[in-house]
Amino acid sequence: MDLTLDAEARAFRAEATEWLTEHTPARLPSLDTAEGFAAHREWEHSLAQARWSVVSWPREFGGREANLLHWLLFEEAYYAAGAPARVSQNGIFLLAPTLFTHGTDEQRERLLPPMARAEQIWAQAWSEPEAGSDLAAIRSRARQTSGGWLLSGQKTWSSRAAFADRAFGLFRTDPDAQRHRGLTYFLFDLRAPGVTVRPIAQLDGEPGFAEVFLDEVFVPDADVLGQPGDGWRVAMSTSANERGLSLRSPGRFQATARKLVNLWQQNKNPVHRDRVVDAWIGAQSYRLHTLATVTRLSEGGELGAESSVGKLFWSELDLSLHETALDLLGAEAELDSDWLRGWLFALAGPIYAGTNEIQRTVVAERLLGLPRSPR
Amino acid sequence: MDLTLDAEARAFRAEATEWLTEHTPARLPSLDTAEGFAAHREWEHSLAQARWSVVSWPREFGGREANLLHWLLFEEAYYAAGAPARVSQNGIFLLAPTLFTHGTDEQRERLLPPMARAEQIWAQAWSEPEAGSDLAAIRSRARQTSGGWLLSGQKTWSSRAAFADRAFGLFRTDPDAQRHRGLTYFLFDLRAPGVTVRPIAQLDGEPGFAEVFLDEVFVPDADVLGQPGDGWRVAMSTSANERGLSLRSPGRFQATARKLVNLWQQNKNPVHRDRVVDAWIGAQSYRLHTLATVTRLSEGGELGAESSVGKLFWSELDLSLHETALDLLGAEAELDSDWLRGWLFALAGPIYAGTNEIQRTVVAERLLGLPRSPR
Amino acid sequence: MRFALTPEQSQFAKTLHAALESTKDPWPTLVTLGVPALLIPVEHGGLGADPIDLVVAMEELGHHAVPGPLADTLAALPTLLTDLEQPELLTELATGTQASLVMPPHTPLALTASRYFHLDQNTLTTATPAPRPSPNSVAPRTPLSSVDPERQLHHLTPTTPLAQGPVVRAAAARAFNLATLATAAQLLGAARAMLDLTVAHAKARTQFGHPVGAFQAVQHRLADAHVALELARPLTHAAALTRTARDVSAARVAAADAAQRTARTALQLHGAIGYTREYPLSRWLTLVRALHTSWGTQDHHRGRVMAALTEDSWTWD
Amino acid sequence: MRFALTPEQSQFAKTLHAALESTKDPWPTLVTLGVPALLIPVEHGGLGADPIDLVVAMEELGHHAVPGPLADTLAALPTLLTDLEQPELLTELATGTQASLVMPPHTPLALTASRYFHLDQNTLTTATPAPRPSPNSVAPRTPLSSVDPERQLHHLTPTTPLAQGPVVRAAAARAFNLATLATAAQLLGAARAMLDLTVAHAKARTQFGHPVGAFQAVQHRLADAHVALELARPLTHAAALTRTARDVSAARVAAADAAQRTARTALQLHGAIGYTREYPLSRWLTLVRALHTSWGTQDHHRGRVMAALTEDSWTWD
Repeated sequence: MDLTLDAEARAFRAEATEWLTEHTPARLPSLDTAEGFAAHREWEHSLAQARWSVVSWPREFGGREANLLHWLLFEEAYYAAGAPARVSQNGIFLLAPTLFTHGTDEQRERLLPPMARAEQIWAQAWSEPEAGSDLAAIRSRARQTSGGWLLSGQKTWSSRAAFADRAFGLFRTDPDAQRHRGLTYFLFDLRAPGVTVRPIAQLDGEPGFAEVFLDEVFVPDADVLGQPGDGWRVAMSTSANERGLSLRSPGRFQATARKLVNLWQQNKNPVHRDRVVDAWIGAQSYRLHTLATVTRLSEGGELGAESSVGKLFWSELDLSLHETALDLLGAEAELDSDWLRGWLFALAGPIYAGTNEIQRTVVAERLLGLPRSPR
Repeated sequence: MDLTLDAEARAFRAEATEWLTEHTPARLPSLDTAEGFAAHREWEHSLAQARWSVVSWPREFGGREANLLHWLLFEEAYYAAGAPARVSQNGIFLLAPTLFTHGTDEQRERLLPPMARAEQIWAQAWSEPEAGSDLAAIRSRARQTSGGWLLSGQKTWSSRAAFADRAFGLFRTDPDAQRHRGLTYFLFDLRAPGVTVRPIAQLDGEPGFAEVFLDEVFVPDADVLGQPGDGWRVAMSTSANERGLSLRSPGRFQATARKLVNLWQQNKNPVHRDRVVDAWIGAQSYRLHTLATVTRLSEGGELGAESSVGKLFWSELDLSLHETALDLLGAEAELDSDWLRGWLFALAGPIYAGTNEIQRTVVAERLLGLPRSPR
Repeated sequence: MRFALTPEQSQFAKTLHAALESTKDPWPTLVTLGVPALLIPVEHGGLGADPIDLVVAMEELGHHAVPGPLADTLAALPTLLTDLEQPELLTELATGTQASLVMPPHTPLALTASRYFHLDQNTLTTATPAPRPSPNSVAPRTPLSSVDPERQLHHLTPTTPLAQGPVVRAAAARAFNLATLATAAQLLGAARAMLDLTVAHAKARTQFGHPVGAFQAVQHRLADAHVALELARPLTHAAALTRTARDVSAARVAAADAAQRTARTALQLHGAIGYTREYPLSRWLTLVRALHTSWGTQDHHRGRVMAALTEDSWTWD
Repeated sequence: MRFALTPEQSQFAKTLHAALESTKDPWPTLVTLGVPALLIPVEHGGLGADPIDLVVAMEELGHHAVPGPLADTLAALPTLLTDLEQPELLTELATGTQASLVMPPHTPLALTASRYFHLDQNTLTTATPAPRPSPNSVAPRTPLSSVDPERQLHHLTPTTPLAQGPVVRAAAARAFNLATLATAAQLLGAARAMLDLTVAHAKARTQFGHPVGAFQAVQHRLADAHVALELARPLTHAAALTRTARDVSAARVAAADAAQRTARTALQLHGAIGYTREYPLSRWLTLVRALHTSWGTQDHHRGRVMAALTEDSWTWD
């Protein structure tokens, strides 16, 4: 049991903090607007030029080969500095881990550097109208053609797709196979012929996600990730990443909790004290739980179904942090503010990346060993 | 919309309050001890002599023919006076309504007056080791014999059975019939040959319930309630009573909420203010909800599945009233007190009379019309 | 004691419901049905109805997410202007003029309306929209944007005084109380609409081969929301009868909590589609969030309940 | 940074677990295993172990619902008597004497023990059980009965002074902190035991033709309890390292809430059998309720966390 940081870790964090303090921009417009998307892309480009955009990646692709602990420290510094949300998140945190595990050398060399520099921004294309939490019900299809595949069908709730460059998702390549079988993982261009993107306005009015219609969209063989027909297995490794360590690092909740304490201090209404304290404790325990996970992984452990524990916790924590803040704001709570935006964003947390209902079932069946529920 | 009480109702309440103020005893020992059971029996005997034990019953059986509103007012007065828990509760609130609906004149004349006078105290015998919430899984049997029936089997969680005189429950009279069919509603003597009562200590250490073993226990035909084989239907009318209006009248929660406010006033810790307020609001809303139900019933409406709404609400309310009080008590909370006893009692609320899980399913399927869940 | 709506009141609710179902421009319909005239005295062209009729109407308005300064126009101002003897303004309200009232500190901003009023301590004035007064806060913008896209908010500048003195203070307390009651009913109506929509969704949508509504986790959350709403509603009706600070605030606290809980359940059980502007759930989700801090926070109203229960004046704010 | 138990600590937990599983008289076993000596300095016959070892031990003691003045004997008194240089008493504790410490106002009562101590403001004394001092409260009884039948509580009368002055006050703060930490770990162990028992019950018990544990409502409640416990545990480990008031109180708040939540889930999912003394769940249900207000209430500890976060001294009590 040791929570002290060695000199190298402290130096790494100090370097990150120094750079971020100097370069973090004032509040950018929402990344779900055209203007905000461009501004966020520009910010991440400068982040990449200083080699801070993908600290955990190998140096050859733009990273610093930071270990998990250093990555966590970077994230803490990032959110403590008030730096913007990551517009490249889908690519960096969902697609890249899959590329590292299942991609070819050619794919990594071609795709990772522009991702790190925010020159290519990726959208995810998991869900379909009849396949939300039940991904195995996917109907979109791909059929083989000369040198590649022709993709057709409809994806929805594709986050960032309104303004992103490319997308990744599963398509059925064996029409006779049931459910998980016969799916293939494809990468495709959102501006390719045959692709129609219909932005969908979120609760805040901005097109944070979109429907993507595909009509015989050509994708070369080089943009199949993993083996054809093996898409489910390939995607599941991404899915663990989405829920787990990398999607929501503790840093953002620590920063929010600290802001909440500051907000409470403005009038110290004792009626709200306990909720503020509990939110801060929640952020702290998520941080420590993550450090325990990092220790376990660094000693050869696996993440697995444990990632559902983290996802359940941070999604509820994020909501309670913001709901408490809105209660502290009183009559002004309904007005546009960082807290209100954060609350709207937090509302989606228990839904995306596998609903919390699904996560609870995973915890019950895979971690507690309860019998499979009828479904 | 009118919440005012007419002169008759006010006079009735005043009379009850006056009598109760004068006669309510100081705190009695727990009714789950032999000593306390006897003391409670004596109290209810004096209650009956003043015709306050069963105010809603016809006069011929010891009542005052009070309507539902008057009954509620009596209950409010009863708990406001700090009068003891009702040791006759199982008989008066669970069995008697069934006797009124399904009993014969002979049964009513023979059974109701001693019940009203607490000379015969009844225990319920619903559950079996393999049939808790799933009553239709009952295995105890009765077979016909000359002039009556022979009952065999095992009942459990039989509340009051350790010290009560008689019990009521369902037994399977057609061994070939499945589930709800072929059950018969029997009344039997807990001291009859062949009956063995094994008291079970509750969390507080007192034998609040018992296992009842029956080995060829003779019950005359006169103690079959309703028709043989019709027990499920007969029992279900009792079950609605158990959950619904009569089991937990608002008066007890109003009295508890008032005590909680008084407790808070001792040091007015603002950190606890909201929970105290919310508990008081809960008691008030349960009272008003009940008045709306009384209005509906008095105009010919039926209770039905609505009773599940009330049961879910009061059982959670009772817990939050007592948990809040224990938090207010601080370091002394673990010591024996009315609050601690009340908390222990409240803990059982979400379990008995149909678990809250079952009640939620009833609300979802019967009131909201959701499709039947797989079970 | 008869604690139920009269047949006339139930019929009024049904009439409103049917009318609002079939229009996209609700206000003229409401004017035709006499809703703005409900609390205006008969001698000023109103209907002289009871607060319980207001509660019935506000539930339906919440159910259909009707926008506008409803608590102001239908509840606070009719009682305020009656108490302060402003017959011409009452007549104007009765004929359907929308008006908004600012009452600092609990109601610091006005909603877009045809007429504005400002009430501070013991002075009632007419008023006009103004840029944000405090220069060191967020950049002044008029209208200010709310979480609810239908709500455009304004700071007001007082203009002509209408009434002054202690009588204003007493009238203000009654007006605030009635606006609070109206908001409670509006919240309940909005919450019931969300629950109904979610139940319908859960019956229609299938997942893993079953209707979503057959899953126990879904059933139980919907049941809890139903219980919360069923138990909050009688508080609102009782408060319409007594109009005490205790009862009105209790109704508002329970209604706002039940509505917030229902909103979370509704969004969660809808999943992503519930998070979009184009699906109707969003109308109520954002409305309920805005109403949660309108006409006093939960903290303020819980403080009022406790003050009444302990008969002393301890409140935080 | 290596935030995990060492192999030795994990082994120590396993050894304790195995030993406690196979005995009905745990204290002699614990003495044999050196548990009372953990925090006693080596020079006084102790093991000079870390607070993290104490946390490991207390989790196991909670897991087996071991009764007795554990936080006093294993945590508060070893550090207090070390700070106040009481070598003979330390040696006595190291060899297995059970002792109980009263520290008003947060710990006003002692548990049955062989030795009693009383610490008020800046005086530490030996003490002896006494009837309840205040005549206008509940009738004096010794021992007082607790919700937990294994806990017999006593008021103490101070007897011989052992130490006095500001040094006592500082040592008292450290002792209270360590007792709080020990209680947090004990609560987590008890909660984990309840969860394990309930999971086993849900696998074995059938209802309506399915194992209870296949019902979604059951699965999701157990999952929530698991998450709460998994997230509370690292707080306890971190607090053992830093021993700051902030971290110790945060750990204790999270542990007590998670334990209370788990207790309700466990009881509810067991149904009636969980409500009996003869079924083992009751040992933890009553223990957790008693510990919930031992060594400071949740209110007190939340106040300490907030005071640390805002670096001023605002607390209610």
